[in-house]
Amino acid sequence: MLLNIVKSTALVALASCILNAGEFNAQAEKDRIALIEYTVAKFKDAEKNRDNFFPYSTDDELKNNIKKDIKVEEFAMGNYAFSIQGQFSYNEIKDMPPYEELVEQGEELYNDNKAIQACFPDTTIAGDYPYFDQKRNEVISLTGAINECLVNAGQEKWNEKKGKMPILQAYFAAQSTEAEKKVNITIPTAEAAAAYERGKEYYYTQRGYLKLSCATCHVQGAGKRVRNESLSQFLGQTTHFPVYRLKWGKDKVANGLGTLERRMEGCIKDQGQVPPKTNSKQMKELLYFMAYMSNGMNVDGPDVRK
Amino acid sequence: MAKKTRIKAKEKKGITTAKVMANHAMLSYDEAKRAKKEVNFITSMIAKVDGVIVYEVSTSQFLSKNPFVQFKFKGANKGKELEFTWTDLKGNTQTDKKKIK
Amino acid sequence: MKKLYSVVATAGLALAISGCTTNTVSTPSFETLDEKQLCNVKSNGIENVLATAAKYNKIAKEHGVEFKRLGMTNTQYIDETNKSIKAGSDKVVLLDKKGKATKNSVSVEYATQRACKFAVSALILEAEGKKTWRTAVPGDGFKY
Amino acid sequence: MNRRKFLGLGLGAAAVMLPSTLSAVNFRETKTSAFEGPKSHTVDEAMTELFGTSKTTAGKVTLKAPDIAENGAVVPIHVSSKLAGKTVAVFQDANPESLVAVFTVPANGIIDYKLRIKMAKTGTVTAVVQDGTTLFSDSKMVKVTAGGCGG
Repeated sequence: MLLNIVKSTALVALASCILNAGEFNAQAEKDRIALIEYTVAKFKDAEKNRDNFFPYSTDDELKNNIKKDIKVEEFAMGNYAFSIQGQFSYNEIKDMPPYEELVEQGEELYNDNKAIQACFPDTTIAGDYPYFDQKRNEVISLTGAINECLVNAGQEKWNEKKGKMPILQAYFAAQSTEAEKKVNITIPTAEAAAAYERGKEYYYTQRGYLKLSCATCHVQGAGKRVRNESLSQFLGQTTHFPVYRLKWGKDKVANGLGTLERRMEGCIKDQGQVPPKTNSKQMKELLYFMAYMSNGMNVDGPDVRK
Repeated sequence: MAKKTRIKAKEKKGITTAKVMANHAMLSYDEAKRAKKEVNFITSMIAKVDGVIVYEVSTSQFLSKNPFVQFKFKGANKGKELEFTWTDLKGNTQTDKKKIK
Repeated sequence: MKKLYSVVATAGLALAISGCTTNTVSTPSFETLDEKQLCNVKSNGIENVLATAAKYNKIAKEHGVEFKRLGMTNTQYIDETNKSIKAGSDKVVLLDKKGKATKNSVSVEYATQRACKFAVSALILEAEGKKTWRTAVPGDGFKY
Repeated sequence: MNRRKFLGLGLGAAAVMLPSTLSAVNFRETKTSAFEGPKSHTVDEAMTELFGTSKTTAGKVTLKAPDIAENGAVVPIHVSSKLAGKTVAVFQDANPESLVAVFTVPANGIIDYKLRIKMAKTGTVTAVVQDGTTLFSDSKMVKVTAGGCGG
């Protein structure tokens, strides 16, 4: 029975393989384009598309707070892309964002650490992570790579969520943004494609006691409200990390900055589930899939969020 | 404590726009009580060009932490130095300078 | 060479698509678990239900699908309930995200039932998810 | 009430220490009661302490603030006006004391001020420009909520 299933799926898979002539990212490209099409269609005209996409939103919200005709590139702004109210605050805060001094601190960290310099001679690499390491057959995240570099040089690992880690990453992100780098995730092998698929399954699978998937809120739910919170859309969700959250910065400014992993952990907890470990295979594959969905968009980190 | 005040000042068509972010915890009475720290916040900010006051404000405990202010004034040229001073409740003051671009 | 690649790709994709990992081979049985029956404290007794909770939560944890509610993992739920029973208390004090006791508490019976429900439904949800996740993917099962 | 008294005293002591040469008009010294103390709680009271009246005329001042604050700890405010007023003040009613800042407009100054303020809860922000003996004002309600799913 099981063998039959494997056989038939293999056949289906084979068929798609022939169609795509051995391009390992073929399925991922299809997914990415479908996500863009969906997101653009959804936000084309919220008022008009109400029945389809926003059945529970109020008239006032649709008319006055959800922008129309949003460009693909703008979706990197998270919910500020469509939220007119949010955009005002965002622009004001971006005028002189609280993370600027942290980027400078990140530059100092970089300049003071020979090991990091040797591991990352190019500082404009924020858009290239996570990548699939063909030799090791696994996804390598920027956070993981930095810690591995430190350990190899006989130094202590850094906290994967806050502190030095996002501060150094903020420097990389700022350098990448300045160099006008784009998100550039590749899927070089079949194993990489499988890792991508596992990440995708994680994103779309309902989990936790609330039975929510990541997609419930950020694909189907994007643009809707949870109480007073606008849900951000999946497209462009990873382009701007590390991120400075006003919520995190409440006690200490340096603490306001967090890695993508820190944000993910919070979000998965909100689903009512124990989140996977920051540097686990599951987390890295999830990030790998998510980053691929933002492929081709500008790296625009660090950024500021609620 | 002695972290620098971040200043950006740009002149365009005779009007200088200055954006300033001071480095201060701005602990209000309530916040200080909660954090079991001493209350302290910036009580006044002054900006000068060539010794002439171009910005002056008396402030309260309700400015955000690391307060940001932006102001505009006439009559300064590019290359002049903007001098920004804050004073807090405990009497600490800090002055930073930046050339107008 | 290219052919070889595509064979590897096929295998990889097939694995991914059918989700045919060791995990899934053992999961189908969980889908048919009867949560209501298993977690019924009145008919099974608190001790048994708590044992059921521990048994399935262990698997849920291994599968990375353990539930967590308001800062408290299901493991903590089970541990705290056990502690309360040992101490002869009829209340389970809820913990905050740092593992410290909060002002809130629930009855041992309620905590037991919830821990069990959480453990069992985590596994049911996981099994169902294997079949349903594609319905949420734009360009795949999700139509709009 | 005890706390208030204590605060008032503390402020008085601190105010003496301030180097007064820095500022031409330090409102914290000259109008302490508008900032803190028994008459600083409501906008009307504080305004009266500061300007001698709480009668304002709407208009000629523009106050920009978000409808919903991203975070109560960082609420961006923008006050602008073409009036030739010499004093500008910002109030809000979401905190224990209502006066936030008093600007003295210098000779070369332009009334175009941005600042970021803290608001403990949802409230109304009011900006006032004193032009001669008239107070012009603009107000805006800002909702403050917690949380964030902004990605």
